[in-house]
Amino acid sequence: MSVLIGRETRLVVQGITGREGEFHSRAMQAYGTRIVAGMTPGKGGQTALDGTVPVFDTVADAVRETGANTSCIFVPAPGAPDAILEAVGAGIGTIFCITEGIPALDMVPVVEAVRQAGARLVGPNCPGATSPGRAKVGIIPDSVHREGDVGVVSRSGTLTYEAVQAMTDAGIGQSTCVGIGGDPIIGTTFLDVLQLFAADPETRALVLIGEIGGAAEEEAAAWAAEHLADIPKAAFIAGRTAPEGKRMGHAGAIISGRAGTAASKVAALEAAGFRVAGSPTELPGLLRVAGHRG
Amino acid sequence: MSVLIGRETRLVVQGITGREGEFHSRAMQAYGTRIVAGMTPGKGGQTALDGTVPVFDTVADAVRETGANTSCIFVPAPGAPDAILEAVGAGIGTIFCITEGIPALDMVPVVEAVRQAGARLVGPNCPGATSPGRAKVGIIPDSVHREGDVGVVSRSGTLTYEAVQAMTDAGIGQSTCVGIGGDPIIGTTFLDVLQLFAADPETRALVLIGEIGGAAEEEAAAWAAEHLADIPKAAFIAGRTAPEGKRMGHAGAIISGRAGTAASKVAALEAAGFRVAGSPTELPGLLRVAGHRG
Amino acid sequence: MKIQEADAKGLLLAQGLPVPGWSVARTPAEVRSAAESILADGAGRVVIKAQVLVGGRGKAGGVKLAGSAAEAEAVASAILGMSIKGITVRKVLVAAAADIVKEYYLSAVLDRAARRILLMGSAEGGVEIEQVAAERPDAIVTIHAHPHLGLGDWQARQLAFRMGLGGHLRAAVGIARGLVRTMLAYDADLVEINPLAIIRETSADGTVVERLVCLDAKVTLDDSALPRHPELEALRDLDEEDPADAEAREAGISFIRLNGTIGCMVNGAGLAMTTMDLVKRAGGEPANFLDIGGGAKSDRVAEAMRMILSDPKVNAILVNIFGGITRGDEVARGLIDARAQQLRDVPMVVRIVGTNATEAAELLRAARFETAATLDEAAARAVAAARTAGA
Amino acid sequence: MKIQEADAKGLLLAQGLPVPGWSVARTPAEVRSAAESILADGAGRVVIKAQVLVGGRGKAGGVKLAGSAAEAEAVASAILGMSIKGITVRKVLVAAAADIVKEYYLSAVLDRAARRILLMGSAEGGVEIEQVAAERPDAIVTIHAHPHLGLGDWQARQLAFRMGLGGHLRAAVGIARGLVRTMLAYDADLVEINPLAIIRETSADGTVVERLVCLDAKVTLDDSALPRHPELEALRDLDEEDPADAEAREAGISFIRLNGTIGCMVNGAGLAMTTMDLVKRAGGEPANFLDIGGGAKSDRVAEAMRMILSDPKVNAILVNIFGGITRGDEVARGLIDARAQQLRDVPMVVRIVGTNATEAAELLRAARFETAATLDEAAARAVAAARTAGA
Repeated sequence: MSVLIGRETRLVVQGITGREGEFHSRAMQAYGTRIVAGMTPGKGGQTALDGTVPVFDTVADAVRETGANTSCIFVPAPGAPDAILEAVGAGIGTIFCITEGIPALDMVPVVEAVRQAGARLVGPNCPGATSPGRAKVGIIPDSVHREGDVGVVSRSGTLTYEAVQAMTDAGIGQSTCVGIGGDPIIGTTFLDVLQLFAADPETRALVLIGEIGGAAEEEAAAWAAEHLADIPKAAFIAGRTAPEGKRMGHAGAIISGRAGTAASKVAALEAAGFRVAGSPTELPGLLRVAGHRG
Repeated sequence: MSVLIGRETRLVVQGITGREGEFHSRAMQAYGTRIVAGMTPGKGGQTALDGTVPVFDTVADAVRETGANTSCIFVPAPGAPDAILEAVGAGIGTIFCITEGIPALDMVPVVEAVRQAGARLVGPNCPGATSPGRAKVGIIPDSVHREGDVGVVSRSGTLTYEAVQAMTDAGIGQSTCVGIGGDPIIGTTFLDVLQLFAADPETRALVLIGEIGGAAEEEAAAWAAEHLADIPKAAFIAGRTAPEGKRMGHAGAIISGRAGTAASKVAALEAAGFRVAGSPTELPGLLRVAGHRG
Repeated sequence: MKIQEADAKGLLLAQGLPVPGWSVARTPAEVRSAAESILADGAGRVVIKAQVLVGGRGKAGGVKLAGSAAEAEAVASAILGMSIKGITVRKVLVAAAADIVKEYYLSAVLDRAARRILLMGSAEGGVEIEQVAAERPDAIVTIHAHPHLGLGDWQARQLAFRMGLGGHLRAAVGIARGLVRTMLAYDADLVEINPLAIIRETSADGTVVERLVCLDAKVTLDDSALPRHPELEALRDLDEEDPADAEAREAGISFIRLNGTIGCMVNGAGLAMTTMDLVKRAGGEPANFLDIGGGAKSDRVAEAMRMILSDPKVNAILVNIFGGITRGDEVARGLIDARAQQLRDVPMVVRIVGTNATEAAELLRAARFETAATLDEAAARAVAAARTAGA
Repeated sequence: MKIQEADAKGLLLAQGLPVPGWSVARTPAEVRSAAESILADGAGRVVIKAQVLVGGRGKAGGVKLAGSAAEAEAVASAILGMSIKGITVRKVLVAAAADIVKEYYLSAVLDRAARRILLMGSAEGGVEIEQVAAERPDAIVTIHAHPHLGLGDWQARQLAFRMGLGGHLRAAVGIARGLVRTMLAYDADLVEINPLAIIRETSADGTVVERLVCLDAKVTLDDSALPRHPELEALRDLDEEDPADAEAREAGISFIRLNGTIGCMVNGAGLAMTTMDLVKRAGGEPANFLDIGGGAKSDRVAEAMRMILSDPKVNAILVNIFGGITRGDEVARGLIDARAQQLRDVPMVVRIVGTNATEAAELLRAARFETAATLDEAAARAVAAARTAGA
């Protein structure tokens, strides 16, 4: 098994006819993901990916005609919140929003609407998720992965690839690797993903990759301390040497006051039983030390 | 027992220091309703009703200090939607809004917020409810009532008094009498109240008092046909002779197209086993014919 | 409150919707001059539409085309002054006749049952939507706006695609959202475009373009919200309003004149309708619906009595008051005052129960009013009185 | 994006909030003239406040009072040109010194954890709220606006009562709602009033009134939303911005200058911070944070290299690219172009993995770049190169 995505995933790609949407849809399809539909308003009736995928005007049409249950959104920022609400309205259960640059206040009503509908949104501004050997939704490069039983959750993009590559190089495979995105307002948190992994019988170890800023890592650690005591866990926190009060790239990485510092996160994770790495390359070794036999 | 209100009702009156609020609060208190708090912003710390009721600045304060579980709102129309949301936010479970003249579109987001919170709103523009011998919330004159086992639901004000008086005069008492209000957007419908009565073991007969316009009576009748077959039921519909296309007083009473005519309502109610009266004075006799032994 | 087509179009235009230009004229000469300028701008024909607040203008001959200014003047002469469902036409709308490619229907309405704003669209425009609804319900597309988030673009697109407006997607989305915006901006309970139309236009360089526009508009406003839109009060059509209606509104009274002989004065709309029903059941005909509202004082009662008596058909009066907020003695005092001032003596049956009924009974007895104990009895006696008076 | 106090006050004023008047001056002479007019209007003293985008102005001596125009000029001479946390003061705000009765704190902030707008208030204003939060958390009142309905009046009243502002209820409600309105209107992620103050004013007729006003204002804007607020771009303070920052922004690069010697070029913020961490761990000091963003082409890479080399402290460069959307060969080409044009020869260690890494490796080998396979190795060799160069 896996979390969020897997063999049962029937994907509709919103914005499939755009440049990014088409490029990554091809990659997802090549990986084995079942892309059952594309959606671009005004292109209903056409096909995408060399005739293999029907395109619909609305997500509702795509769901009715193809039974899509998961959506991946490549719609540009001004239209992305609406695209998420469309997926929710059409009954899609799991929505990945890859789009970056969505104003934070646009997301406030959207995540509430997602919550009320009982749907799940991953992102925005996230690389998506890959369940190696099963399915990939988003933009994480295939090559970094290996099938296995370690659940990985991260709010970074390329840092995730780095960490996962290190694991794969060391022979440690992943059950699912989830990039939750670094925006201020996101649909799925570290804690949410840990809870999903906790319920997944095929995930037998965990890696959390965090960054300075916010308190989401601390919140997840507190829950893990109580509920994930018996599972091998490792973590990495980026930004230990970042100077205070500077935004490092995306808005997620800002230190304000004492909360959200690398030290606070490392301490919380260690207290919860995570082995915290000094470099992503140390993660495989720490997992083994923690008892993982992948 | 009774529905919506009863001996367990702990009432906070929002707008208790206004002219109407104070007048009707006195009447409610005299009837035996437990008014535990009043609320008027800026008058926190004062008392109302001759020192018997503490006044708070916010409903949250009233709930915390007095355990209020029911609210009655006499706040003027411009502030009434906010007053309802305040009651919901403070955790009040049952809210009666007596205020009339609230623009209909103001109520659209409010009833949704009430629904989401799992609270119940009766009204706006309703006379409230009375459970004879137990409690009265709102403005229905005490004198029309008698304790008994007939549940009464109506969307009119004075017409309700007329009908209930006729029952009382004939020796037929009421378990609870609920005025749901005649506005376009209301919190509690005929159907909602029938469902409450259906679950109340002490309600053994039903009277529904409707009006032309809308389809709420028909909707309630359809449910009653399935779920309330075995209980004596009588009804009265006002506006049989009203000319088509004219608004009679409040917005509720307009006939548009075929749905919502008196004939359609009478037919639906008769099909559901209601005995439909030609005059309110016929209701007691019809209840007896229907098998009520009150 | 209903408003005229021209005013409805003004509201839509103010909210950014595409509404082709129009003008309003009150005389054939004004119509001629408006037509001249429209035809000079390149239009082939003009359309002249009666401005009345009742439906069925077209069938009644209130909408006509004209190919020249002279014809427009002649057509306007016929329409102005004509009667449509009892309303005299006092003004017309003049506009360029559109070259219609296809007609649609689109409206936003307050859906009481769902407690949301409902968008209703159909590819069968230009006809009565009630008829489409009855005959081919599948031809109507409905979408509810979210009660908190409003109408999403995605919903507007869905509506447009289902209506077959995919070729005018952007315009259709803009119009659908505009209808909801108009509802919210003015507290309308209905904003209806029928027809919404694709029209063909020739631009200055000779190219022909197709455009989605609002050709007709109907807006009704929520009376409860008028206090916060004082500017909309100016749209009330006093031409069409019974002067008694305006008086009643001023006094806080709901009043509708009907065709019978028995004047009714009641507190509460439901009870007022019931009173009418019982008058009819007793063999009489109500002359009016009249609700004096809650908590009426004696002066409002006297005003209501004046309104009832202003109808010469009235030959008996039934007063039915169930006191709650309203105090029976206040009503009795108002009746006594009114009788002291009234110009003609009409038999009156009064029934007052509820709050302060005892005091009222005493006042009425002292003033020698005819009273009744129950509503059924009151109705029967009022009908009998009307029969005697009418005989 | 941070904006100056004066600009923040302008936004609040535009949203209808009560902000006493002010002017901005860039020279002591301008301050003198502003002070003269303020004192002529009846103020007893003026306040002169350094306009810098860093906190702690007061402690640094950047906020002063003056009782006369001459004193104001003298004070301004001291403040203008002074350095506060490394920022040179180039302008000051001049306003009438308020007669403060009591100070409060009020802010609206985007609460990431709750995913809602958070209102935070305290009766302990004028001091740093972080300190109040740490020492007396009970002194802070918090209320979340509803994600769909916004901040209700009832919530604003609750906030006001809990802050002890019941005596200025209407004003406090207006200000609380105004903060949320300001956030939404400009896509701010923080709108902070500290102090919010009750001030005493003498009106023209000599009566003394108390009024709740915003005495200071801090607003930060969501960078992601700036594209839809082009008018706010004018509020960017170019005086305080490193010219390299503006260049970086134009090029789509995130760049922050630091104090070390090893220039870093990375794709992705998290990986960029990690690269800095590993440089430090290997004993070096990063000269900058630099994220070339996703899908960078060779020209952006060359631009990033110019920015790194514009820092004379840089004596080694570490390039770390994990290709995903970004293609390794594009980066390699950019590096080759940049080296062809660069003015000084700085040792460079390049690590490119992921998408098109093989092609990149070939290009780099052909151009005789020093490459590394892992990030740890790359960091170690960059630090070694810097040591050699610095020795």
